[in-house]
Formats: sequence, C-alpha cells, structure tokens
Amino acid sequence: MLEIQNLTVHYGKIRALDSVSLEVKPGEIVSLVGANGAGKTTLIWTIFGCLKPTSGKVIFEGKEVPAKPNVAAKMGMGLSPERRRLFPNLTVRENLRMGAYLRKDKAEIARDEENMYAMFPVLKIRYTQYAGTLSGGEQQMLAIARALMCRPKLLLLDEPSLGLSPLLTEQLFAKIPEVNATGVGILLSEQNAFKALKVAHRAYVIETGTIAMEDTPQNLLSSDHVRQSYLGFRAV
Amino acid sequence: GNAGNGGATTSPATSAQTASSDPAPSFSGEPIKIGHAVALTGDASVFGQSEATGLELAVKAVNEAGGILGREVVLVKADTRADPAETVNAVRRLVDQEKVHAIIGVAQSGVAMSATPIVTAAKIPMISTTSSNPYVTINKETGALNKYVFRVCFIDPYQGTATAQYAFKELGVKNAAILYDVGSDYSQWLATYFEEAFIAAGGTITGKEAYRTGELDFRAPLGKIKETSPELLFLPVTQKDAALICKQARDIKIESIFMGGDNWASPDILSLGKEAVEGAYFINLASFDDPRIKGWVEENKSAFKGDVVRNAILAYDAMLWLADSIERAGSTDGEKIATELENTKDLEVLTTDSFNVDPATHNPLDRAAYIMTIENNAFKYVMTFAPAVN
Amino acid sequence: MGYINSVLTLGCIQAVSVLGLALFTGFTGQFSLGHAAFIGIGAYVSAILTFYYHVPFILALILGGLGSVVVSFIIGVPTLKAKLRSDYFVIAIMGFGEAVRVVLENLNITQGARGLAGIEKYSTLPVVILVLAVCCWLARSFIVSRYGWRAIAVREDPIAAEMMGINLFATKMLSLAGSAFFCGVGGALLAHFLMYIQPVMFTQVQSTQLVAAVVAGGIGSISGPVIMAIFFIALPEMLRIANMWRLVIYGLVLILIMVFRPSGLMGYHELTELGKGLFRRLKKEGS
Amino acid sequence: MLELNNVTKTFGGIKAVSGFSMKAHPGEILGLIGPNGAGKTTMFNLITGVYKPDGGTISFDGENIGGMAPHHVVEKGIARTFQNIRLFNKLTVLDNVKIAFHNKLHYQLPSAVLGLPLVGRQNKEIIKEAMTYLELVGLQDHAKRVAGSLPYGLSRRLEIARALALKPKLILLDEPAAGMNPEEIVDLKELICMVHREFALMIVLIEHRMDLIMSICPRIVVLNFGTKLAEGTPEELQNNEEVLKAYLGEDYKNA
Amino acid sequence: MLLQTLVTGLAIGGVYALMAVGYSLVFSILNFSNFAHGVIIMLGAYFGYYLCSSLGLGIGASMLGAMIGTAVISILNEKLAYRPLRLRKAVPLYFMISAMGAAMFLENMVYVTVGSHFYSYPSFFTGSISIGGAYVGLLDIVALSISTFFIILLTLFLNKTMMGTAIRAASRDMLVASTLGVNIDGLLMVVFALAGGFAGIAGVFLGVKYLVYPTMGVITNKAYIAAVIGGIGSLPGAIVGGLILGLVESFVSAYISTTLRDVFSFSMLIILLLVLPSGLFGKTLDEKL
Ligand SMILES: Nc1ncnc2c1ncn2[C@@H]1O[C@H](COP(=O)(O)OP(=O)(O)OP(=O)(O)O)[C@@H](O)[C@H]1O
Ligand SMILES: Nc1ncnc2c1ncn2[C@@H]1O[C@H](COP(=O)(O)OP(=O)(O)OP(=O)(O)O)[C@@H](O)[C@H]1O
Ligand SMILES: [Mg+2]
Ligand SMILES: [Mg+2]
Repeated sequence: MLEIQNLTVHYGKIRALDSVSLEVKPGEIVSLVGANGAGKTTLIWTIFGCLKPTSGKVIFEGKEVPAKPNVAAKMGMGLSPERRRLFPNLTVRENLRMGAYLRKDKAEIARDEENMYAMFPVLKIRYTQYAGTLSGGEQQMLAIARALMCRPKLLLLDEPSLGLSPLLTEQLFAKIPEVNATGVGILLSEQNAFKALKVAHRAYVIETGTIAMEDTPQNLLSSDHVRQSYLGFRAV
Repeated sequence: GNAGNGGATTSPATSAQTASSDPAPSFSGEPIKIGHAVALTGDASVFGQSEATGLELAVKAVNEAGGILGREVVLVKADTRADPAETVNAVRRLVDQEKVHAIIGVAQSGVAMSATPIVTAAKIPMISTTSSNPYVTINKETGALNKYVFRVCFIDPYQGTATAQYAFKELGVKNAAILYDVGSDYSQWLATYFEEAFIAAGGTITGKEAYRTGELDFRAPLGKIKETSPELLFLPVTQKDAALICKQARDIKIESIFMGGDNWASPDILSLGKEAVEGAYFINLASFDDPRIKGWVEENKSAFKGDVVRNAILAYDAMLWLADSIERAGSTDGEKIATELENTKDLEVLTTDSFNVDPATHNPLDRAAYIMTIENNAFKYVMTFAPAVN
Repeated sequence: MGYINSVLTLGCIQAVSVLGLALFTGFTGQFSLGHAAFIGIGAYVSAILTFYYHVPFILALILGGLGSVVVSFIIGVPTLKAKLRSDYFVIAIMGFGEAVRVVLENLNITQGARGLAGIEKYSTLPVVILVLAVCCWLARSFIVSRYGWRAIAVREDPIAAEMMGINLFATKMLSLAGSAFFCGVGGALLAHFLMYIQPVMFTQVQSTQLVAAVVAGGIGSISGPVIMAIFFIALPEMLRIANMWRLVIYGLVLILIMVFRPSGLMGYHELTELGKGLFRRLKKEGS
Repeated sequence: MLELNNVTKTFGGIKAVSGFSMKAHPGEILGLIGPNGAGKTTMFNLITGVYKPDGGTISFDGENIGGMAPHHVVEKGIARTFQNIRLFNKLTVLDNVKIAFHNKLHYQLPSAVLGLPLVGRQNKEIIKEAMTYLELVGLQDHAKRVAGSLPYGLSRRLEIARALALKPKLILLDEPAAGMNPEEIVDLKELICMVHREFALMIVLIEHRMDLIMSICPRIVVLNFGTKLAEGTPEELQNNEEVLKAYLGEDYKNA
Repeated sequence: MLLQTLVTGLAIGGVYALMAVGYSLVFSILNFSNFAHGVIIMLGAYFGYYLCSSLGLGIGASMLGAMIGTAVISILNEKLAYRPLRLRKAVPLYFMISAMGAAMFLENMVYVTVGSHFYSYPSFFTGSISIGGAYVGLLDIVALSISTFFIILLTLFLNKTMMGTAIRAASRDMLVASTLGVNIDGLLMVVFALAGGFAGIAGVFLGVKYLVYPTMGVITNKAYIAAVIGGIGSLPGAIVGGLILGLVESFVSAYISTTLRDVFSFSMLIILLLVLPSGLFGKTLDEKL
C-alpha cells in the first residue's frame, strides 16, 4: 500500500536520507529501528509530504504523494508525530475532533471519541483541559488518539511509547495489533526496539540515512549486529 | 462684495496668457534654477500639490515673457513630506546637488526652520510661501534677521490680531472660545495671538481647549466649550479638523459662530463641512472672488484639473517677486538677490499692485487680510480688514 | 558634496539609534514600537543643555543618552516586571511613546509644538562617524560578554534561560536601558545636526523605521542593522527621481527583503560564532 | 539535602500533588516513578520555582526554596532538564553550554561594555571548559552544529551537559532516556554514574524506562495521584503488588 | 454632561471595537500584529465612498461592496506579503515588518493614484436621539449594533464550527494541522477575507462618521490598544476593550484634560496590564514544562 522508491532528503547541505526504498504491504506492521539521528523521523515526515525530497518518490495506493500534508491526509494517512505536537490551546476534546477533521460522519466520530476515552480513560477525565497542560504521558496518549481519530488506512507512529508508563506501554503494544487487525497498515518508528520488533511483521534497520537491513523480526532479534547496536547486549 | 482694488487691472497672469500665442522666446546662457521644496506626499500635500501648480504657472509666465536676465527659468521639485528631517535632505539636495539659485516653498514653519541654517550657510535666498511663524525670518534668541529667508504671507500675530479684532469690532462678539491643536506650532501660535488680541480688544475668552494632531472626535472638548456658551468659536486648525469640529459642534447643538485662520482656505472645507460650516468666517491671504485673480484661478483649474488653494497663489507671487529681484540684481549671486528681495517696493504681483517688503523683518508689508465667509457652500469675500496695531 | 554628506550624516545618526534597537530587538528578542520616544528624550535633553545652559556638546551627548536611560526605567520596570507577553509589551511601549510626545508638547522648556530652534550645530560627519564607531564597539563588547549571552538566551527561550539562573527582568531591563542610551545619543546627534527639533519628529513612524532597519539588517547582527539604517535613509534619497513613487517603492522594498531574505541582510550571522568567531567576522566585514 | 514536606499543588480543582513528603540525601541517586499524570514533573516544577506550592515546604540545604524565583533556585545549586526538551535551538551546541557559565565569570558590566581584554580572556577559558562538558556527553564533534538540528536523542544529552555546566549540587533529570534505544540507554547509564561519581552530585531522576532506573537507583519513590504510593529498593518495588498494579504491569513480576 | 460623555465614549469605543476585531482575528491565527490592518480600513473607506458618491449606491450596498473590496485586498496582502514568510516558517517579527511594508506601499499608492484630498460621505443616519439631554447619534447606534451583531456571529463561527477550531489549531502548529487534512492556504484565505471584511465595515463607518483620507488608518493604533485591553485574540475582549478605551478617553477629555488624554489612557493600560497581564479576556496559557 505504501511504496518508497530511492528517497533522498537533505536539510540544507546535510543529507539525512540517502536513496531509501521501503514498502508497507496492506495489513502489515512495519517497524523502523535505528540509532538517534539515523533518519527515522525524517523519513516519516517525508512520507507525509511535510518535507520535500531531493529525489525519489512516495507512492501510496498506486498514487504519488505530493509534498502537501493535507493531500496525504486525504489519501488516507494518519500521523502521530515525534514530540507529540498537540494543539496546546485546544482542549483534549477539540484535539480529538481535529483528528477527525476530514470526516463527515458525526455519529461515527462520536463513537470513535468514546473508543479513545475507553482506551485512555484519563483523557475522558481531562477532556475540557487544555492539551498544553497535560502531563507528558497524557499528551502522548492524546497524540496517538488524535491520529487514530483520522481512521487512516495507513498509520505512521513516531515513537508512540515516548513518556508512557511501563503499564501503558504494554497496553499500547497490545493495541497496535488490534488496530492492525481492522486492516490498517502501520509504520512504526520506536526506540523501544524489543517491543517494536516483537509486534512487527517486518522491520527495517536504518543507519545514517540508509537502509542497512530488512528482515523478519525473528531474524533481526537474533542478529548479533542488531543485538549489540540496538538491544543493549554488548559484546564482552 | 468685491475685492478692494475693484477694477480689472491686467495681471501678469493674463499677460502671460496673451504671450502664449507668440512664438517661443529664445534664451541665452545657462538656465536659472529655482528649487521648490514642497510637501508632495503626506497630509500636507493637499497644499503642496496645489502650490506646485501655482509655481509651474508662474515659471511658465516668466519664461514666456522672456525669462530672467534672458535666461530660461527651470523648476526643480523636492519632496519635504512636511517633515523637518526630510526637509534637510530635500533642501541640501536642491542646494548642493541641483545647484539652484533660489528656493521657494517650505510651506510649514517647522520645515522652514530646519531649512534656514542650510540656505544661510549656502547663501541661497529662500522664500517661504505660508510659514507664518514670526521666528522663521528672525532668530528668536538673538533677534537677528535671517538674511536669506523671506516670506510672502502675513505672520501669525497679524493674523491672530486681525481675526480677533474683526470678531470683536465687526461681528460684535463679546465672548469667544478657542479650540486648537497642541501638536501644531501654527495652531498654537494663532490661538495665543487671538487670545491676546481678543482680550486686549475688550472681549472675554470663555474657554480654551486643545486636542492633539490626528484626533477625529472632538465631542469631549466641544462638550466643555458648550457649557461656557461662547458667541464665537475660534478654530485655528487645518481644514480637515475644522470641518469635523464644526460638524460635531452642530451635532451637540453648539450655536456659536465659527471662525478660522488661513488654513481654512481649501475647497475641502466646503465639501467636508457642508451645512455645518455655513456662516463661518475665516481670514485668507487672498480672495478667490477678487477679480484680479479670478481668471488666474480658472486658468489654473483648467490646466491642472484640481482645486486651487491659497498656496498656489502665494507661490505665484513669490516667483514674480523673485524674478523681479534677480532681474534687478543683474546676476544670480545669492547675496545680491537677497539684497534686492529685501528692497522690493511697489512690485506688481498677482494679488496686489504694490507689493512691499519690510527690510527689518523680511515680511511683506500691508499684506491684506481678506475676511471670508461661507455662504451657500461657497467662499464669499466679506471685506479686507486692517487690524489696528498698537 | 554637502548633500551626500548630509544624507550620510543622517544615515549614521539613524544607525546609532538602530544599534540601540538591535540590542533590544535583535539580541534580546523584544519588539518595540516606542523607541522614537527615547530618541526624542535624548534630543531634547541634550539640546536644552547646550541651548539654555551651554553645556559642552560631549557632555550633553552623554547626558542625553542617560536621560533616555532614566526614562526607560519608567516604562521598563512595570511592564518588564509584569512579564507582559511580547505583543502586549509592543502596544504598551507604543502608547508610552505617544505619552512622551504629549509631555514634550506640553512643557515650557521644550517650547511645545513650536519646536526648539537655534540649536548649535555640532554633528558633522566626522563627529557622527566617530560616535557611531564608538557605539558599535560598545554594543559589540556588550554582546560578546556574559551580559550579551544572557540577552541571547532570553531571546531564544526565556523559560530555559530562567532555569539557567538568568534573571529575566534584569536582563531585559538592561537591554532596554542600553537601547535607550543609544537612541538617546542618536537623538542628541540629531538635534545638533538639524539644529531644530519638534515633538512631531519623534512619532511611531520613526519607531517603525528603526524596527525595519533592525529586522531587515538581521536579527542577532550588529553590522546588518547599521548598514540597513544607512541604506534606509539613503533609499528614499536615491529614489527622489521617482518622486511621488518613492515611498511606494520603499514599502515594496521592505516586503521584498522580508520575502527573499527573511532573516535579514546578516540574519544570525554573527550569532553562530558568538564569542571569538564574532570578532573574526567583524574584522572581515570591516576590511 | 532536599526535603519536601507535605507539599501540595492544585490546578483548578485537579490535585496534581497532595501532601507529598520526601527526602533526598547528598550524593544519592533517587528515582522518581509513577503513572502518567502522577505529578512527577509538577514536583520538579515546584522545586525549581516554576510553580509556587499551595501548601507545604520545600527546603534545600536547610533553606526554604518553595516559591523562590527560578533563577534564585539555580543559584542555590539546583539544575534540571525538561521533559519536553528546551534547548536554545538557533544557537550552536557549544553556545548552549557556554551560556550556563554566565554567572561564573568575574568581570562586571563596565569592563564588559568597554570590551576590555580581560573579558575576552575569561570568555576563552570558559569555552574551553564548555568543551569538556560536551566531551563528557559525547557531543564534542557536534559543537558547531545548530542545536535545533540535533536528533532527539542527542538533544537530550546536550540538555544534560548544559545542566551539568551550571555546576549544581542537585540535578533533576526528567525522563532523560526518552527517545533512546536500549543500547543508548546503556551509554546514558554510564554517563549518569560517571557524573555522579566525578561531581559528587545529588541526582533525582524521573524515568519510565525501567532498564535505566532499576539499575542505577538504590532507592526509588513511587508517586500516584500526587501522593506517595511506595518507596524502596528496586527489588522491593518489583514485588510490591500495588506498584505492579498501578505502574509496572503484571509482566514485571517475572523480570 | 456626564451622560453626554458616556454616550460619546460608547460611540467612539464602538468604532475602536470594530477595528480591533479584524486585527485580533489575524493575530489569533498568525500570532503577529498585522499593521497593514489600518491601511485596509482606509481602503474600505475609499471603496465605500466611491460606491456611494460616484455610483450613487445606498449605504448598505456600498458597505457590501467595500467589504468585498477589502476582503480581496486583504487576501492579496496575505498571498503576496505573508505567505512566502509562512512557507519559510518565519517568526512573527518578520511578518510585522512585512505588514509595515504593505501598509506603506498601499498608503502611498493611494497618495499617488487618488491624491491627498479629504472626502466626506453623503449624509447617512444623520439624526440624533435625545436621551435625558444627551444626544445619541443615529449613526453610532447603527454602527454599534451592526458591529456587535457581526462580532457575535464571528465568535460563534470560531468556537462552534470545525473550521473555527481548525483556525485556532493552525495558529499553534500549521504543519500538524495540515497533516490532519486542513488546507492551510484555504483556511488563511477565509481568515483574511473575514478580517478584510471587518476592515471594510470599519472603514465605511469611520468614513461616514468622520472623513476619508489616506492617513486615516493611523487611528487603528487605538484599536490595537483596545485589543490589548480586552486581551488580543479575544473577540469579546475586542468589544469590551474598545468600549472601555472610548469611555476612558471621553471621561479624561471631559473632566481632566484633552491634551493629556493619551497619557492617561496609556497609564490606565499599564496599570491594567500590571493587574491582568493578558488583558481582560486574554487567556494566559502557561507553557507546561
Ligand atoms: N531541521 C534540521 N536541520 C538540519 N538537520 C536536521 C534537522 N532535523 C534533523 N536533522 C538531521 O537529520 C538526521 C536525521 O534526523 P532524524 O530526526 O530523522 O533522526 P531519528 O532517526 O528520528 O533520530 P531519533 O531517534 O533521535 O529521533 C540527523 O543527523 C539530524 O541531525
Ligand atoms: N497547568 C496545569 N493545569 C491543569 N492541570 C495541570 C497543569 N499542569 C499539570 N496538570 C495536571 O497535573 C497532573 C500531573 O502532571 P505532571 O506533569 O506532574 O505528571 P507526570 O507525573 O510528570 O506525568 P508524565 O509521566 O506523564 O510526565 C496531570 O494530570 C496534569 O494534567
Ligand atoms: Mg526521531
Ligand atoms: Mg512528566
């Protein structure tokens, strides 16, 4: 459903991504693993049309995605961005409603809103609070919920577990396959590499802007390189 | 009513008109350059733009009559925006870059004052059209005369006195109020002189209120004035402010007679003030009803498709004065021109047959104060008033 | 000669004031639409001193600057202490500028709107260039010192700055006072150049032009705003031929600068080399 | 010593912290954990003077610092990092650290404004010192980069370097490991242990990454709904049913 | 006199409020003070003037025409002077400078093309009602009611519709708003059209009440102050702020001094901000750390 061909992205003169190709097939969960500064966030922003690539293409369901985020959203992508990026001056509820900006089905939206509250009960308690005053973890929940409110065909999650308590992280990673089961493709960039690999169908390892490996999670989890560089098992 | 001098003398303007049918005169030598420092933009540009038309006509007339000293007269304009700092650059440019031989314009007193040091240092004579502050031509501290600075208009004390005395003596008004603009030197001076003269004449000032430049709503100070029920309200302010004040005063039922200074002499006041300014009086430097200049005004109107304000007429006078003086000086030497400007006697200009200059002050002598009124939404000449000076 | 000289002199005088605003806006990140008031105070204080009391020009120049500093506390202490949001501060200081003008119009010693004429001429081009050079040195030294670091930190992130032990109020107030000083000196120079001052010369339009020069010259740069100050004075003069159209063009130029060089002429340039690098850069620009 | 006594903070009806007491001793690394919204960050904000406590006292080295202006708190020797990173984004990495020394320089305003040579000399020394802090966190090669262009993980390190450069007695770290992978967390662990040793620092650490907190904090305080839920060693907490239920999740029992 | 002063103050305040709304609106999304707002008000006054005096249209039609005219100018202003900055993610300061450039450009365009003459509208709503000795202008009543009506409408739009929510969201994070499907260009067109439309109404009322001339936009400074009193970005604040400023001005003028009026209203502004640092209705959203 998502196909990326030879994507190269620059920040000024600095090359952040170098000819990256990658694919998310329908109904798949794909994880991105990589060190700080490898280029995961850059890749995700570029997929969504927020950054203009120097060369290469992003193709979603057979159509090229232009460098216009609102068009990408219309095509059926949803994003939970790194650093949350909520609208601090809107209430929790309004943030959720903004997630459903493109949807017209009022009743469905209301139902989804209830679903989000069920998933993150604390949001329900705080629904009239300004998003800017939520705690870090609460904000992260809201960012994920807002992305889900889009009802996307493809969900891009950039570090969704950031700042969540261990308990909630468990719940989140339990939720991801559930969402996926409804037919939503998921591209997941996550530092908690164990969990990210466990939940994925396939994974890519990004190193300084290029794809270093592509494999099944089982294989990656047993690769020495991955274990040493990303899972914290140091060679003795 | 008619202009004091009655009969239709041939004004230079009309002679220029007849001359235009002649073949163009041939000039010899370098042209004589006259600088025109004028507000072409900004709020004061209403006057500046019209002043430019008057000066252009004057230069045309002078050239058609053979130029000065047989040389062509050319005009160089520089925008002052009526801003003192801007004026320094404009006048410097005229003096140093354009090498003009004399300067006309600098219509506002503040603007003229910032130009004074420059022309004095460069020995370039400057005739101001409408700066009526006495200290434009005289150094306030030392009392010394600014040798190169002249003006064609009357000064504020004269104007203030004339309006006050006219109001007291001719209109029979015994008490008056003043509303003026503290942000404007012109308005401050005029208010002061009016007040002094009116009290000296035996009247009472019931209220003196002020506002700041840029004000649009005058109901508050007017409300205070209304409480004192003056017979006359003196408004030494711009035509725009005057029109608004009159309107708003009538709105809150102030029944006083309105009276203003020469700044009222723009057709704007008629179109803006409408009924509210009916019956108001003001003093002017020229009367448009004056048969001497009626033809000229028409000519100007048809040539430039705009309303004529007094600055155009004064600029025209200034140019004729300057031309005559250069002719008599026999050269473009600034010092000599200044001396001749100072010694001008009984010169025929657009507004009068005998234009005289006071050598001690560089002010014109016996400049007539035309009392005007507004009737049927038009200016109407009432009389020429000469105040008694003690 | 005299004309070019006069335009340059005015340009350099403006540059001194712009330098002040560069400290406040460019380096401390506080926007202001009232700095013309400080120019006015400097102009009147110094002119009154030389005119009525025959104080030597140098002293009058410095006292003019200090006069503005004193006044800057009147507006600075309440507003900066209250941690006003920047937009509120802008409007407050704009109102303050107007209020100062009202006072100037109503005092006897300033001779009100009639203006103060007959001020001695001291601001010749060499004098003005000298003062500008000294001011540039002072401003540069300030910026590369720890006081400048504090200002820059406040501009970048006031909250983080506070968490690094920076006193927000003291830092902003110091910048405001410093900028008022430069504006005051600029005003003193102006008074002794024009030889005539009037309250209407110190309006919000003048403040606007200061801001325009700072931003067009580049936030976080000293050289940029100085160059732009002179350019913006010279521009209307260069466009005199265009006459009526010159202010239309001036406005257009302002937009174009923002559109095509949004961080100004030298935006952040000296900033990235804060400290030693800045010095090297200034040297390079100088040559 | 940092001592919180019965501290309370409410936001329009929400009790973010209520009647919380805690002690941290010199040279200690104290862990602070708890569910999202438990009030951990609020606690840091109270200590550093961002918020005024509604009740209770906060004292540091015997002095009451509750409600003191943030820049005064810093002067007492407390530095912090932020949960949502706050760097001077447009400045270079080096400048970010350098600014921390603003109070450590010895010249005064007059010499600064006149640009006397001693100013330059002192500044130069400071730059050298700032570099050592960058080396400490492994950012020496990025010194000239603009801080805003750093990826998330490196930004966190820069924040730590900047806080250390203030030479505090107590440093408050708010989720320093967020955005790091397990391998990077190992590095961070070493970094924290090292600065703790070298600078004899007192550290209070908020973290949700148990691999970090369980391995370096001898003592951990658990916060829930603004009050203390438990306190103890990592082992104790991993077997505390309430903590498991509210925070760690049942999975942790086996770990 | 007390009553008259009150009425005068309310009438002036109504005009300030009307001008403050458009300014507040743009501020609320782009977070910068749109200093071109005053000039657009001035253009509105000119459009209205030409429509009713040259084409002889009625006041209603003229106002509608002026609103359309200023809306178009306002949109163009955004497209040419602000959009490029927006795309580069410039800080508000740059927008302000660009706005100043736009203001200078437009104002001097008027000088060059139309000239510096003053114009006055044909008389509309000239009557006045006497209430206990105070004269209330019919025009003022009409202006105040029309502006209140529109402002209420606008407030409902911003707070109750999805588009309004999107406007507020985009004011903090345009990029993320667009990832949710918001068309930022389209949204800003709506915002600037609305702000322009309000400028048009304000211009026509100013023109009818006072005069039409190129520098009339300067009075908008008062509107900025009114907006701050009410809390920038808050529309009810704009109304209340305008009325308060108008009242303070007219009372100071009437009972203390006309010339020192600005000193008093300024001092009042400072004192108010000391007590309420974000104005009467402004929200302080302290950033959470
Ligand atoms: N605005 C920017 N300007 C310049 N360089 C940038 C910018 N943003 C990111 N970079 C650089 O691009 C590279 C990739 O960064 P990116 O944020 O995509 O990494 P990441 O894999 O998401 O890292 P992390 O796990 O820390 O979030 C890094 O080297 C980073 O420094
Ligand atoms: N300014 C505020 N207004 C209203 N509520 C607030 C404000 N600040 C914090 N809160 C609430 O107080 C509670 C505590 O927040 P705090 O940030 O301290 O949580 P935390 O323990 O740091 O959580 P996390 O682990 O998610 O960062 C939260 O529920 C939050 O919504
Ligand atoms: Mg990332
Ligand atoms: Mg937190």
